[in-house]
Amino acid sequence: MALTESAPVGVAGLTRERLRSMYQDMLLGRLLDQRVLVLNRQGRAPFAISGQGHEGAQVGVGYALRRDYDWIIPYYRDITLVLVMGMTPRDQLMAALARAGDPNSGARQMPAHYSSREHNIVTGGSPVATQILHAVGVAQAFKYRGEDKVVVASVGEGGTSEGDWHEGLNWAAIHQLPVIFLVENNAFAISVPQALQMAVEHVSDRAAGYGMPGQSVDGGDVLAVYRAASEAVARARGGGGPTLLEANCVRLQSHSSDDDQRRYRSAEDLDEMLRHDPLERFRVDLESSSILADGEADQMRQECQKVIDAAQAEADQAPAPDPASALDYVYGEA
Amino acid sequence: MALTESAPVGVAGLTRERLRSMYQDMLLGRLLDQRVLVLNRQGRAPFAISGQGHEGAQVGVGYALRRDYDWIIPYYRDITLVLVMGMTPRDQLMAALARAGDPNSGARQMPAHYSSREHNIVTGGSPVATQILHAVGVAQAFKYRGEDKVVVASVGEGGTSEGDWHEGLNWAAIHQLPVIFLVENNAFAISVPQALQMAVEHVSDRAAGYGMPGQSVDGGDVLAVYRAASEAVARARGGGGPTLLEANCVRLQSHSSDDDQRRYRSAEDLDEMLRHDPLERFRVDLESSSILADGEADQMRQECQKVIDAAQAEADQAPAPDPASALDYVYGEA
Amino acid sequence: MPEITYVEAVRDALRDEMRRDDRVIVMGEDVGVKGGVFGATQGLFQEFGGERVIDSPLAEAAIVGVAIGCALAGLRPVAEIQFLDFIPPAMDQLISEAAKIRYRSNNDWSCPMVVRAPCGGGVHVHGALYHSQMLEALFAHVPGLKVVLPSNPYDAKGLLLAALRDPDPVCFFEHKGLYRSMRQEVPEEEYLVPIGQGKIVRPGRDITCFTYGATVHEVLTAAENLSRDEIEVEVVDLRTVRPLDRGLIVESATRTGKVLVAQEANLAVGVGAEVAAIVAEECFQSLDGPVMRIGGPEIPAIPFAESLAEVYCLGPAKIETKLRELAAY
Amino acid sequence: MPEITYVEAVRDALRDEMRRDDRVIVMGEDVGVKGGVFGATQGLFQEFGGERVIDSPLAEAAIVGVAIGCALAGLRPVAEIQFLDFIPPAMDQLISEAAKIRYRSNNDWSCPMVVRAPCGGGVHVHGALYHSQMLEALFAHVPGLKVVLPSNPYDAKGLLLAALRDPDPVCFFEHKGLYRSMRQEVPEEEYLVPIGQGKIVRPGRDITCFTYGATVHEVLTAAENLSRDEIEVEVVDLRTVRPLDRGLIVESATRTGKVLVAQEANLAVGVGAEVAAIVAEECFQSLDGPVMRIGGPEIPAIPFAESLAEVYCLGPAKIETKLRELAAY
Ligand SMILES: Cc1ncc(C[n+]2csc(CCOP(=O)(O)OP(=O)(O)O)c2C)c(N)n1
Ligand SMILES: Cc1ncc(C[n+]2csc(CCOP(=O)(O)OP(=O)(O)O)c2C)c(N)n1
Ligand SMILES: [Mg+2]
Ligand SMILES: [Mg+2]
Repeated sequence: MALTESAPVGVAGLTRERLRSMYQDMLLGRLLDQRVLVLNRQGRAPFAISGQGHEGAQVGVGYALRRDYDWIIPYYRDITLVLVMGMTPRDQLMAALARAGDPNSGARQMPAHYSSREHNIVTGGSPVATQILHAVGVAQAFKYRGEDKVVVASVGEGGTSEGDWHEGLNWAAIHQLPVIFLVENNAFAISVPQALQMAVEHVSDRAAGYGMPGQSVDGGDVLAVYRAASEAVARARGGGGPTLLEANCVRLQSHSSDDDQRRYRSAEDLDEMLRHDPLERFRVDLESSSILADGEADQMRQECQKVIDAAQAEADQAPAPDPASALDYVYGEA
Repeated sequence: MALTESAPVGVAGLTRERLRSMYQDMLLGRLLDQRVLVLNRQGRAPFAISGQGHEGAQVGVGYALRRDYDWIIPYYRDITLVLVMGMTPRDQLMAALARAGDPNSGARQMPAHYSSREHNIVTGGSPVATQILHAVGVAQAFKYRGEDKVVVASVGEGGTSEGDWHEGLNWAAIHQLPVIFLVENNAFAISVPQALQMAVEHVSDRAAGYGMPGQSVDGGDVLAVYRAASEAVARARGGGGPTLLEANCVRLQSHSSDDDQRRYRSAEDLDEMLRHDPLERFRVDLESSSILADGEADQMRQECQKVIDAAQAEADQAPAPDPASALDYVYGEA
Repeated sequence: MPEITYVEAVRDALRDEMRRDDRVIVMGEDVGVKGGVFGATQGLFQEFGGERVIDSPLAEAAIVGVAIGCALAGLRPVAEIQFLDFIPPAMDQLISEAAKIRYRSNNDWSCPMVVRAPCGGGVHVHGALYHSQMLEALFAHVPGLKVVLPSNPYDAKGLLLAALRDPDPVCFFEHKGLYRSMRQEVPEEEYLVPIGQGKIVRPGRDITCFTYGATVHEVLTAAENLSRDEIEVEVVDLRTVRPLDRGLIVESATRTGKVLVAQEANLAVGVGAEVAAIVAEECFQSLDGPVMRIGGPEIPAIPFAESLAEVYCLGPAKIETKLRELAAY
Repeated sequence: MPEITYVEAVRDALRDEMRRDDRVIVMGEDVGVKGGVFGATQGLFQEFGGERVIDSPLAEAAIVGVAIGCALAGLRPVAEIQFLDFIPPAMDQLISEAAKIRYRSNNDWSCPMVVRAPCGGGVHVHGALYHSQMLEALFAHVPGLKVVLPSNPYDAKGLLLAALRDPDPVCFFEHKGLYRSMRQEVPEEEYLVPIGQGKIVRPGRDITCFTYGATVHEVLTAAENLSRDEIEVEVVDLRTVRPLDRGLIVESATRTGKVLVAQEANLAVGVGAEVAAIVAEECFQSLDGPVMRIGGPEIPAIPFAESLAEVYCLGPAKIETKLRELAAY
């Protein structure tokens, strides 16, 4: 277990406090995600898409970044990553319930289309992989202005089949731009398994073909992700160019609230996944190295639920968008 | 010199006759190419794009294929490849002079947009790299029907930056399709040098990332290309899937009749290229191994010129397309 | 005759034609084991196998581009784009390649293929900006393509069979709001609905409303309401928007003298503009009022929140108001 | 005032704005050392260096997508597409992304950028099917974009400067037939031509001809010919096709009562259809004849052979015939 190596003073250069905070963020992401699914099943949130199983990858990467300094261009599974970067459960529940106060889009987009200029979270649409090119452009701007900021763009392994992904990695490598291409590989693109998506074992096998470093990490191991991401961030910040970082995750839930993965995945496969739950693994590690005391995880869970309950209460009361506003902001003022 | 190894009985499994025929095709392609440029300078052919310097790659690949059985989807520099596959100088001069008898398109497209259903040369448009996906589809059809045909799609190294290229290689590798991706790398995409096109040294470095074999060969060495292509063809025909084959060529002329490469390439660079002229190299090799006798190359040249002269005479006399026909063939008959 | 839904009609047409013609193959995201995100290819993988029902990589240009290659090599491919909103990456393959292959090769090559995609949205459908668009105008502008938008199960089956036998590329856009909401008696046996023919789905003498897709049903509701006041609206379901049924358009407009064109898509430079322009040019002397249009407002697409979505969507009430305005003219 | 060509006007606008505003950067194929295949970026690489004038890989989606990223991060990128015919691979980035960024983020983000591309063809230009297209309709349909097509050097400079300062994505399509064929006095100092305003380039009382791009000049020639017979055609250069200058369209059409719309692009579902539809709806009572259109026929684009190209292209004679037909109505 990586974790126990240097505990109790902390691991991977992380203090005990920071490790606990990482766990708490993973937990908050998980519980918030569960809440959104409940709201969906209750018929109150019309659509939900889950990040459960990706929390290790997301917190590992998020903690390697400087919040409100570095940029991210997330994708729809990044519920926990955007929490790390500064979004709140309130923000997200406003989106889930399509409230005017949804800071992502004012309830113009489906939930999980994250955006916050305040927190350097770039707006995304639904077309898969377009954001890869935006990240390259953001990095090009950083380089042009001589800033040492870094941008992370995330996507699923299915998204790497799109032309935009190729064009983006190629451009970033040519110009040695400070961008990290995070692939959260959960082995499925809706129902399509990885073997029908690519003929290589690891997405990171593609990095060499672009002339950039590539690495595959166990996305179930938040600290392994943190280490790999920190390396990539340091390289990018120091002018060393882009990195392709693949985090192997599990998709614990179906693709979205419109999908039922039992229709195309075997029961064994679904069972096996549970063994790779990043949240459970991290809890066990933290407890076995006494960074979390017995019962503390439960206490954290209750605190998180309180935050979420309060957020939901606020979102419940919040107004829907004013119809008149639907016509606003197609164009800016010249 | 690869050639002299097994001469005079022939090399690379090729008889003396076949070697001479290869030289003759390279020569014919070169001389036809020169004629089109002359017609352009005379103001008679509105547009010309040259394949000079690519003849080794094209003949090497063409001879590895079964004519009127295998398929090609060429690009605009493949003047010599299409000759090998069955087009004639007459066909090409009809296109250069925009005659109704142009079999490629009836003078609807610019010259060098090769097409011939009769010879399994698939129609192409101008957008770079779209043909890669068509080749994959053709190969998918071969596989579906259980045919042992092979399709070659060619493109320049610049074209590999397009999303379509990525999507095509990926698909072909997943389904192990009988397609050869030929990249004629002449180090420039119009004025853009390879280093601004990709951060790797060889296009073939990308093959591994798709899970397919990749090879770089000296496109100035027609027999080296022939060997590599034959291997790829055998693999594809035998169900072994796609290959990425890069042939390093020189672009002896400017990008097209609208370009002047002296404006962006150094005199030394332009001079140095001449040393890699595939036609000259092959002639020297064939002569030094007595496959071509002294003076025979000149004689062949004269014969080729005669063929071209006759073709031009025919094209000169041929009528322009009938204006009324401009509206035909937007749709077929249901 | 059995009653089936719209999406079942699509699936039946695919299945029947695959049984009849082994050149027909299907490719797209999740079309295999899962049977498509809306079930339009349900059962096909099980019946015809992975060689004919191909779960593609997540790459729309490839789905269309590979289908083009299959067509060039003699197959009859069906390319499914999961949502019409995700067709733009394939636009180059569609408008630069598929549409121009016959013309550019002077009839030497051709590209018979069908590109299917669910389109459209509406209040109570949670599609939002990128799972609701009507983009048919982008393809209706392009010579070499045909563009079909059936409004009911009967037409869906008959038009899809016609598309599958068409010698050229056909864009077949299915309104997902109708997929399960609409049942209809549909013959089990084969029949073709010809591409390029509109249909008078409600005859009337006072106004013609040209429309297509899901909007047909909204217009019909509005027309019924007007009928109570003895204003009789003729409703023409265009069914194909390229080529348009010019003859029917001119005939009906000339007869009624008043025209409203209703479309779900954004109004500007849309199919409705073409219909209006045809009427304005060819029926000038018969017109008793301005040629009117109603359609999507000047915002990108249908927003997520219902309160906002209502602003985008037409619905019978808005159409009725417009029809009354025209009737009163 | 110096006389300069259209392409020099484009280059001057780029250069002047790059000197004034270091957020402006240029990217595209061959825009660097070579200065663009038509010379529109000549000298910029030498003056501003490779960090601001970027020779991109051969990848149009990337050119537009990376430019979007630059805009999101506060730059003012100019993306050059080498020929408008090669913009379809970038369509997704333009219509799904650039056009929707402000709206989808509820005004939190914006995307100020200019996408430049040479467009159009004509007899004696050897562009053929893929180096001649007018594809503005595909973008004019899309809320969130602005689409500009200047017809002369003065407008090219003034509109490009306006585009470079616009808060939103602007498609700037330059007619390559005009690049060197047209010289005009153009102020050296800065001036803006506002986006969204058409211009009466020839006043007339009998007919209004709405047009844009290179066709403006063909219409003007035709109008002069009609003037000899005392038929006075008002020629309106729309200049911007999204948003259209609705006020001017309605005003002029109402005044003359007869309207021809002339465009180089394929006619069906084009910009001309929108103009005709606006006129048919808003000027009904003033019309003295059918709203007519003239434009590209139902073939994919301009063929290579001159004998075929003539069938596609308008030219003053065909326009004159149509105007006379309308005048005689
Ligand atoms: C361009 C485009 N095509 C299709 C879709 C529909 N779609 C949404 S997510 C998805 C699968 C994505 O799989 P992957 O990239 O592996 O990410 P994951 O959902 O597994 O995290 C698909 C096909 C889309 N949103 N955009
Ligand atoms: C999609 C597209 N973009 C741009 C062009 C313009 N163009 C034609 S050839 C070319 C350069 C191609 O370079 P490369 O692929 O290396 O082939 P080469 O000409 O060197 O053989 C460019 C940019 C095009 N035809 N299609
Ligand atoms: Mg996945
Ligand atoms: Mg090259």
